[in-house]
Amino acid sequence: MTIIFGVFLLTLMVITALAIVHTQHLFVAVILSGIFSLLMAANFFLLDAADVALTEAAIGAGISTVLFLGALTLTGEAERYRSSSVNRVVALGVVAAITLMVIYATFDKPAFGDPQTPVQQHVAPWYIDTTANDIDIPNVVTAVLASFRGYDTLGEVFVVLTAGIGILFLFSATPTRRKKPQTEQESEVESTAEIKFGEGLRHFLIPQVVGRLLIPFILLFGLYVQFHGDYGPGGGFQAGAIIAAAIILYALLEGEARALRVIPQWVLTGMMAGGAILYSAVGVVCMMLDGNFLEYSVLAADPITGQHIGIIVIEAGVGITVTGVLLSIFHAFAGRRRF
Amino acid sequence: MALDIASWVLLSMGGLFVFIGGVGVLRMPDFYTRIHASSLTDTMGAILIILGIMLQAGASLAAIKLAMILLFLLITSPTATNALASAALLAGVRPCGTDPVMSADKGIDLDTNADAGSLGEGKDT
Amino acid sequence: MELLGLYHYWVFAVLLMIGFYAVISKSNLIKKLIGLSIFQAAVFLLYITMGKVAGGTAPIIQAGVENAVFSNPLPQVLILTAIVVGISTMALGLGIVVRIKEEYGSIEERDIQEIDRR
Amino acid sequence: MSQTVGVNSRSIRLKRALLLLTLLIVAWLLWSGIFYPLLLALGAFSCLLTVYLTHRMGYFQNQAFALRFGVRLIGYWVWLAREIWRSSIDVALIVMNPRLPISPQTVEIKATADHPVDQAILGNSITLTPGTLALDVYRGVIQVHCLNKAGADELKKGEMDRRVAALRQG
Repeated sequence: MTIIFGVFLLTLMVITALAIVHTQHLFVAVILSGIFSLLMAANFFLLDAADVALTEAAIGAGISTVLFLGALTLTGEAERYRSSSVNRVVALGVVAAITLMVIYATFDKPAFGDPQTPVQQHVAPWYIDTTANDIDIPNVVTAVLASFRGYDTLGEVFVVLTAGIGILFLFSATPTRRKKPQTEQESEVESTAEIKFGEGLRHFLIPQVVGRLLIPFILLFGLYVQFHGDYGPGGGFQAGAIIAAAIILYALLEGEARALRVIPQWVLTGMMAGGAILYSAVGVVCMMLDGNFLEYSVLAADPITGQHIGIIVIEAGVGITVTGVLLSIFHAFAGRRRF
Repeated sequence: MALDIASWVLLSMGGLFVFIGGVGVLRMPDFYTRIHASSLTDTMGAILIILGIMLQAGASLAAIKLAMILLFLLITSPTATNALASAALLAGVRPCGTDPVMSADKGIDLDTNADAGSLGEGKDT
Repeated sequence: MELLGLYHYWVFAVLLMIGFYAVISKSNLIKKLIGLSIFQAAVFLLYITMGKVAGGTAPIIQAGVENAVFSNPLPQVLILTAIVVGISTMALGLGIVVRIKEEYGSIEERDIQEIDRR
Repeated sequence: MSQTVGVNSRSIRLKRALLLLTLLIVAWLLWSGIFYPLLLALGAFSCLLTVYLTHRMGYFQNQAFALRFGVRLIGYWVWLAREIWRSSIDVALIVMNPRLPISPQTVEIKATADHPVDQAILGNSITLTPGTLALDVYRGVIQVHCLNKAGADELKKGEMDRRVAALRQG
């Protein structure tokens, strides 16, 4: 049964990807990539990666679509040029050659799902065994993410933070208008999304009523995902995306300005930095208690309790940073008027 | 056993409705009629399939979660459909069987803010 | 199972190259970014595929279930963070595209090169 | 005078906030199903944070959020389920009919209920029933796209509108 599902989903993904590349209308391409992400999430779920599926669904289909649409309202929706035929032939040739090479290489790959492959041999069984004894939380993914590989995750959080800072810097500049290009037809395709993006839906009764009903529950669900990362799929990254999505929904319904009044930009900036600082602070506290950096076991008398405390706090840090960064990015795009 | 049979009946009927919805999307002539066909999938298909899974789950927390998912679907899917249809009207896709000016003058006017107050600054008693 | 695994790898290869094709042949910068995100998704798919163990379940330990087979949690962790990092960097890319639009008035590579040449 | 209004509206706001809080707590307990003290505390924190955020979003200031859960709502759902079942069969038969007997048309119906939530319920019920699709709800007038004439006539009889309007009285 799984085989049928898998083949079906994978084939649909290839078709969607082809359609994305083929269409000249960028709006269509963005919506299709939302569908692509959902298919990908379903496929991740089939491959036993529940956490990843949750993340992909929240980020890929939700936030990334909104961000791309936000960018489209600022840049226009149509691709102006088809690639020239020479270009296309060369590109196709390169792509076909590499595809054949990669496919040829796949025959040497270890068998799919074989527990004896090198990937499954080294650290993974150790992680699974040790989680049960030393950390004692059910979700091994969270244990690896937050405890065994806490350094990695700290680095990722800082990458996310850096990207957020980068966006804020990029958009802090006011554009210097250079001479316009010769082909002055940029406003020929007015974007349909543009009408509503900045000021929110003010005339659509049903989405507004239902959105109002749902937003508190989406927020609560985000917090639920945040705090149940130890027990099931979830954690700071997913929760940050879901909470950000709830606020973005509010911004789309009621207008970006009102969303900024609910959580002002200075709070968001504080959250971006504060989450990362909270994470690092846990590491420093561990060092002050004569442990190594991010060695949570020293945080309490009982090492297992210490691990629990450490994981909950750093997951909170991750969630705060991710929420802050995603919302800052959204506001940066939505608040940018067309120059 | 009886539960199992009932569950499978529900599941396969749900699957049938989803299939018919898919056929309908292919057969219908224009955008709005296609939405009608796909709403078969949205409502009957989803309801029957989730009820079927709920019977499989038995009386547990999972069944309650499924019921909540069903409730969520029944609230959001018509909303999404409505938003889709409104967006199509806005973009100027005309439903067949109507006069061309309808969507322009009676439908959605973007400029008046008059009715915005009906939700936002509503009278509080 | 064998064939499904190979199919996964082939789809990985094809998706990777579809994304790559968009990056090298399209002139529109946003289209390039969309292509890049397909490329990225293909890599995610490869990692998760390699972590799958036949007959395994999601790596969440359930009380009372002994000797359960779990899929590999490590690729999942890497990809989980990579998705979030991916969207952040993608947003940074989009920000740069928006700034390019503001400065050059176009997001087509061809126009931009022409303006720069002048 | 204005002070009494202020006091009054504050108590109403508090009541709404408490109602939302109760709903959120129930939702949390159903989702979670884990009753460790730590998670219960985190749950309480989450519910309060959500209520605070929704307060900042202005949920309790206006009446748009004033949901009422009457017994009539259940009766309405039962009736709606029957309607959905009937029209699903109709639409399925139309789709599978080789001649595809459709006559798409747009009709306008007037919603008797004037509360936005009720109008939204009506609009969504119309959309939820296969064969009819609410295109736009505007000042109490709902534009409905119908798949065939029978559906349009059924709608014009106003059975659904009456039932939705009756919800508020319960």
